[in-house]
Amino acid sequence: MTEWLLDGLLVFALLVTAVATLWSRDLFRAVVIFIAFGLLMALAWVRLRAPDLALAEAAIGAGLTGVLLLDAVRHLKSGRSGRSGPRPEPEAEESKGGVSG
Amino acid sequence: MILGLMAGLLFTPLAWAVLTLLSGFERSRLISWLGILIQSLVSFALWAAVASEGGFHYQLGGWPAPLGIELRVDGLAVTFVMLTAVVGGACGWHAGIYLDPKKNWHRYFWPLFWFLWAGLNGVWLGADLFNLYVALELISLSAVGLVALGGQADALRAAIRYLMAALLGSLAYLLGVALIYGQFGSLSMGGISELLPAGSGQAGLIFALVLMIAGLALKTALFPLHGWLPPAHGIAKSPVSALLSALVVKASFYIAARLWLEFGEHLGSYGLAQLVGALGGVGVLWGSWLAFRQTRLKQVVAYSSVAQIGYLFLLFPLSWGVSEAVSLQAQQGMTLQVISHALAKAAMFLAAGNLIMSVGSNRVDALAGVSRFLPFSLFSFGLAGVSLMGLPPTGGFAAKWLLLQASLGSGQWWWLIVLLGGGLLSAAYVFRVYRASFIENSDTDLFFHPSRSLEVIPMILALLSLGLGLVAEPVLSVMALPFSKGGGG
Amino acid sequence: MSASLLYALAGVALCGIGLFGFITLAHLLRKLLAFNLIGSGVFLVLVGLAQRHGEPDPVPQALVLTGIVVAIAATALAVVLIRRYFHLSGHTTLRAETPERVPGRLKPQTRGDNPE
Amino acid sequence: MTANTQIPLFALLTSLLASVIIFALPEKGHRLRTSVNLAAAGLKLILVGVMVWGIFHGQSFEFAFTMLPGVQFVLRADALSMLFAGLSAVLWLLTTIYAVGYLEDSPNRSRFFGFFSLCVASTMGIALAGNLFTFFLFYEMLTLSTYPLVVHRGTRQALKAGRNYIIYTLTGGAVLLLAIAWLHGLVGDLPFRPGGHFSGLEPELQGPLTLVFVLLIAGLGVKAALVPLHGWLPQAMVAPAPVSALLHAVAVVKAGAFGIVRVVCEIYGLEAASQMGLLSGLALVSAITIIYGSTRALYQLDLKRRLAFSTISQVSYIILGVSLFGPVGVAGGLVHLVHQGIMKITLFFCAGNYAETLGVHRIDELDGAGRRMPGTSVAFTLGAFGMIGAPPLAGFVTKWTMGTGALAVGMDWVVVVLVVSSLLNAAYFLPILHRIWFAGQQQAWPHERRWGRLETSAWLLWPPLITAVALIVIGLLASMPFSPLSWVNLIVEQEVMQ
Amino acid sequence: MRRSVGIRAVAGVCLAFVIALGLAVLGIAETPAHVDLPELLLESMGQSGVEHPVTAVLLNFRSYDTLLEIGVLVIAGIAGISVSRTTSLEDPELRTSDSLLYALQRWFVPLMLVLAGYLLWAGADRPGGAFQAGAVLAATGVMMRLGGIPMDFLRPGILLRLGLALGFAVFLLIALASAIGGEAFLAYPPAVAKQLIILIETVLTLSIAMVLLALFVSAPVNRAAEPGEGESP
Repeated sequence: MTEWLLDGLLVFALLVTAVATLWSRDLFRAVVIFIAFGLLMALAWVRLRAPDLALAEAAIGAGLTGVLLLDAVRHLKSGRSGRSGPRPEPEAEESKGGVSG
Repeated sequence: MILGLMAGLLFTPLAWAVLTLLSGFERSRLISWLGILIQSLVSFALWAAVASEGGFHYQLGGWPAPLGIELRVDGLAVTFVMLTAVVGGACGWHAGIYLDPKKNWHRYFWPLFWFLWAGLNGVWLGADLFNLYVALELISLSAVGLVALGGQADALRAAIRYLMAALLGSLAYLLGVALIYGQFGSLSMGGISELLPAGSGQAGLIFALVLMIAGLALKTALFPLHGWLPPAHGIAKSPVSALLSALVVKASFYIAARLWLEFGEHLGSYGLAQLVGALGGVGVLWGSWLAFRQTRLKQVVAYSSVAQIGYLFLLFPLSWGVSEAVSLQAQQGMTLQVISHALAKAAMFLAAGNLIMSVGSNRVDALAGVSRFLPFSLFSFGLAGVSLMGLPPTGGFAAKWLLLQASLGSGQWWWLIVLLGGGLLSAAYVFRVYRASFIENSDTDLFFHPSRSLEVIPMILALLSLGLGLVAEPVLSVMALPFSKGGGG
Repeated sequence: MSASLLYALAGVALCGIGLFGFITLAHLLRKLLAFNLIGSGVFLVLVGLAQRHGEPDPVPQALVLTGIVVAIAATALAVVLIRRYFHLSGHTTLRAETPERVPGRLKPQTRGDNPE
Repeated sequence: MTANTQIPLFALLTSLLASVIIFALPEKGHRLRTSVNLAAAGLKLILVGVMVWGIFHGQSFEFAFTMLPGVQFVLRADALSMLFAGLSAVLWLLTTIYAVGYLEDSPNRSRFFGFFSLCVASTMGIALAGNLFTFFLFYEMLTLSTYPLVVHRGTRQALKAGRNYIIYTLTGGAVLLLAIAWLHGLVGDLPFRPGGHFSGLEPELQGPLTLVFVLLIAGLGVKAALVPLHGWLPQAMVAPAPVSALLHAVAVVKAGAFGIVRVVCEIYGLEAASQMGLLSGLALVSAITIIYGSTRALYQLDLKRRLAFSTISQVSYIILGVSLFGPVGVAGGLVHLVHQGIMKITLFFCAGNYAETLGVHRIDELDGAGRRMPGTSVAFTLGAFGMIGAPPLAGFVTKWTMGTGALAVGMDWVVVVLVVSSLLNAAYFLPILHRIWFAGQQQAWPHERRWGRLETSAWLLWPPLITAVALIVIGLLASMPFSPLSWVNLIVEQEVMQ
Repeated sequence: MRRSVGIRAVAGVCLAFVIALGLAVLGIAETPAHVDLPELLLESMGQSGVEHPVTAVLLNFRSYDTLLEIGVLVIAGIAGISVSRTTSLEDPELRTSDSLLYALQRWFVPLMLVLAGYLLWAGADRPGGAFQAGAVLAATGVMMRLGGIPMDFLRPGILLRLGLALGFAVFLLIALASAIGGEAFLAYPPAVAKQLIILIETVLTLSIAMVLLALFVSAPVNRAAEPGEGESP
């Protein structure tokens, strides 16, 4: 019975975090929640008696993907796009290349 | 000896991917040309071997299916391996001259190119559902990488869009695989299709098939899921565009076709078949019309891909619930259409690249008066166009003829409208280009002739697609009974 | 109804949520998150359905392991592309995409890529 | 015997290779290009002569291989195909000579002559095609290879004409393809065979076959310019004169007519077709076309346009003749295939000469052209009288044979049609002749060019003279062996007496 | 307004999709699987060379999948560095000035390295293996990177590309050797199967970490920009 309870809770948490990830207002928070989702997935794999997947999910799914996305979010937020940024347009000197090839 | 060939076939592209990754553009080019030579020879040898001795199954790692992964080496598969060698080789050769070696990120073209080739071979030969998934991803990611190669905002936007579509498609396919594995506990196509009668009538399995076909249709850009294709194919470098439209979209279609012909008998239904066919038909007309409206040369060619892909999906209605003979006609027609479109479209994109390079603009009306310079590439473009229009004696015509016969034979006369109307519409956009090139009142006197070899390659491809119609009989006889489970023999 | 099946159904729900998000959300990173959710859902279905009778089945687990690696590869590639796209165009969505040429309204396409 | 299998192929390849070589040659190499052209034309003439001789002595020439499952690619030389092949071979030589003179120092010549030879190659293929499938192959190839010739000038008008031409012909091609595919699905791959295939056919095939017949005629009628499918022809006039000559006398229009002959005589067979009641409808359409074309021709002020409408009417003689049930009528129709070709090409050569030498395009500018250009004008006059059907010229032979054929099968109304159209011909040709010979020159020629002593360049002068003489000869010697008429009788024997 | 309608439509579609999928899952769940693959697996575990079934499947029974999968990873790496300029390693603002992290680092990094080693070693007979180890290794790298350690070998130079290719190349060579040895492609001789698998796993760990790290540090900024074809710049 407790097992069922545990599974039910886990599934419920999975779905909630999933929804929260997609529709949380702040992108940064979204990614953080996504990392939490990854950890929950790892738990789910444990429950499914798939320890390899649990490890992989924790390391890759949650860990790396999370860091990757966090970095990306920070970069996108910093709003340093090549168009608005202070740095010189890279295209400026490139575009003299003429027709490629 | 055949085993050695198989090993070579699987090993060469991957190995060359590593080699070219480790060296710069110039050296990679030489290495790659060598590799193209080797790979073509191996492919041809394998093709000849299967043509003479018939097909077989190749157990990777020595483990039989369902435990291990088996490759199915039958007439059709080797025909497509051969096609890949021809078209891929031509594109690689062209790219080596076309791409600017001074742009140092062009070096990464080669490894991606080789991985793409490996993935394609994996798909043609694959008989294991999950292995096909991995091969598909191999193709998609390398294709996306090629589109994005050193591109600008538009190229990147197209690449991202392409990536998103491809990923969604593969996931849909994988979900179908999951369901099928749940049902049968096996992943090998052959094994499953033998088990099918037991599991047939299963709503779940039907849904699985629908999922897989839908996902693959998204990757094949079947109307209305074609939105991602024109930007990607239109903006990429010409050799890349040629690879993409000639081979990459065919890979996902090929899997869908094999699934349909293996499982459709039990899981398919008249409605599903007709629906897919109808989408294909609409795609033909709509794509041709849009191609006719484009102002940029490569966009015209890209949209024409959407149209030409539509023909392929007529296979679904024409092979379901019809007599063996009609189904065979439909399969042969589809195969010829794949081959001839691959050749013609590759020729068209490469020629378009040369023309753009010559007149220095991507716009159709910039071609005014070009035919005065008798540009070789314009001829190639024209010949390829003849094949797209489905006029004799091209391969496109042979395919259209077989499909006509099939639809007449099965009494599904409504496909005639698509086949004939589509031909006329494609004539409309092809002749728009010819017409532009004949205009005299222009004074385009700056015309830069690209190097001969650049011009020869598309011409060869165009001539092949032209001649395919004349030798269709032998070609079809090699892939005798396409999709027969035992393979070509 | 075994626990595995429960997870399989959870995977089904994840697929639905992810699909909805994938279609409706504009921001590319959110699309990417949605993609990862769908992926996890598919993996859950694959393993959960295969193990519905309780005992673990290593084959789907291996498949999922492969799938996870493919997914991270795709995600990482997407992130790189998105960041560069943002750097060049300042967009974080595909909305700037010129819509398909509708017959009748025939204009030269917007040339964001033409540095002139 | 291998030689016999190869000859038809070679006859095809001569012009095909010629076009490839010409494309490869540099734009500047005029002399070389001309010699290649003439050499190829001469060679083809010889090959055709060999085949004619062989067929006359009962040999057979066939080249075939399987192209698609159940579909053969067949090149066969029989009496009927020789009729057409001979015509195109002869006229190709003359037209090439003429074109060399006509296009002197004008741009894009290598493009022009390349497609020109390609066009002739497809005509050859149409003549030699051994079954409907092969026929369709070259029929479409003809469409493609003539487009560049029509739009050669690259002017807005030319491009417009080209667009309409392509729309008409490709649509016709699609209809034809549908018909052929359907026929193939019904009864399989049918070779052309004297007497046709459907003499004794099952009644349940009646309906589909009738429908297929209509589709076939519709598809072929576009090129044959049957009313109401003739719209493209008058516009195609913007093309250079040699092209128009080729289009009207040999290539496009004739391809359609020839196809109809093949379908009626050698696929359906005369009896079968008439039993199914298909011929009377065809006869009616062609009769209407004859009258319509002649009437429209009356009102054209542009010389070439008038000739164009006259073509529309004249070509339908062929179809009318075929759709007369009797052998004599068929003979009349077939012989007109040759006669109309020679007459019409003469007229177009002359019209081209007037345009090139004097810059004259409109009929009312022709006043007094006879004195300035006697040779051309004589040729033109002969051609015109031939069209009208004055004895002893070729046109007379045609109309006489057809008339007798019609009376033989009791279709008297056809005679009426013939008489009326002859009157109309007279009505639109005689005024031209009057202006040429009897009216005095009003104003200076629009822009005149001089070529030493001759009235115009020798390249331009000789072809019309030759064809004009030919008109008289084949009219007078109609009963000699190897004359078109006797050759046609040979064919008709096979068609009816098999 | 119209947008909301569209969203409702999409929601409806997704709901239908979920229901259909759920029904399919349940429907399939009722029937037994036709093939008992785990059974087959257990029978052939003996010749696989390793005790841990998942590892056996990954690196022996279905090793071709794994080979291609590493290919996918390498592709991602290539595509990543092809649009990136790694000199942005020196971009100061990419360095977190977080002293806590900096402090944690000297404890964490060695710990994680040990963990990675353990995972790799465990792979043969217990849960764990190349992927997990590689991931942990990569994570370590990421931490060092965030800590501002330049890690020059991540510049797009021969070193980086060598690192990307190494594992894949070794795997491939072993596959080829087995093919030349008379067996099929990727068929290890049972005698040395275990050693081969361990070797593969080790190199895979390294290059997986390498790829993931490279992708992570692939900064967006580069000059790899050029006008498209036929666009007069």
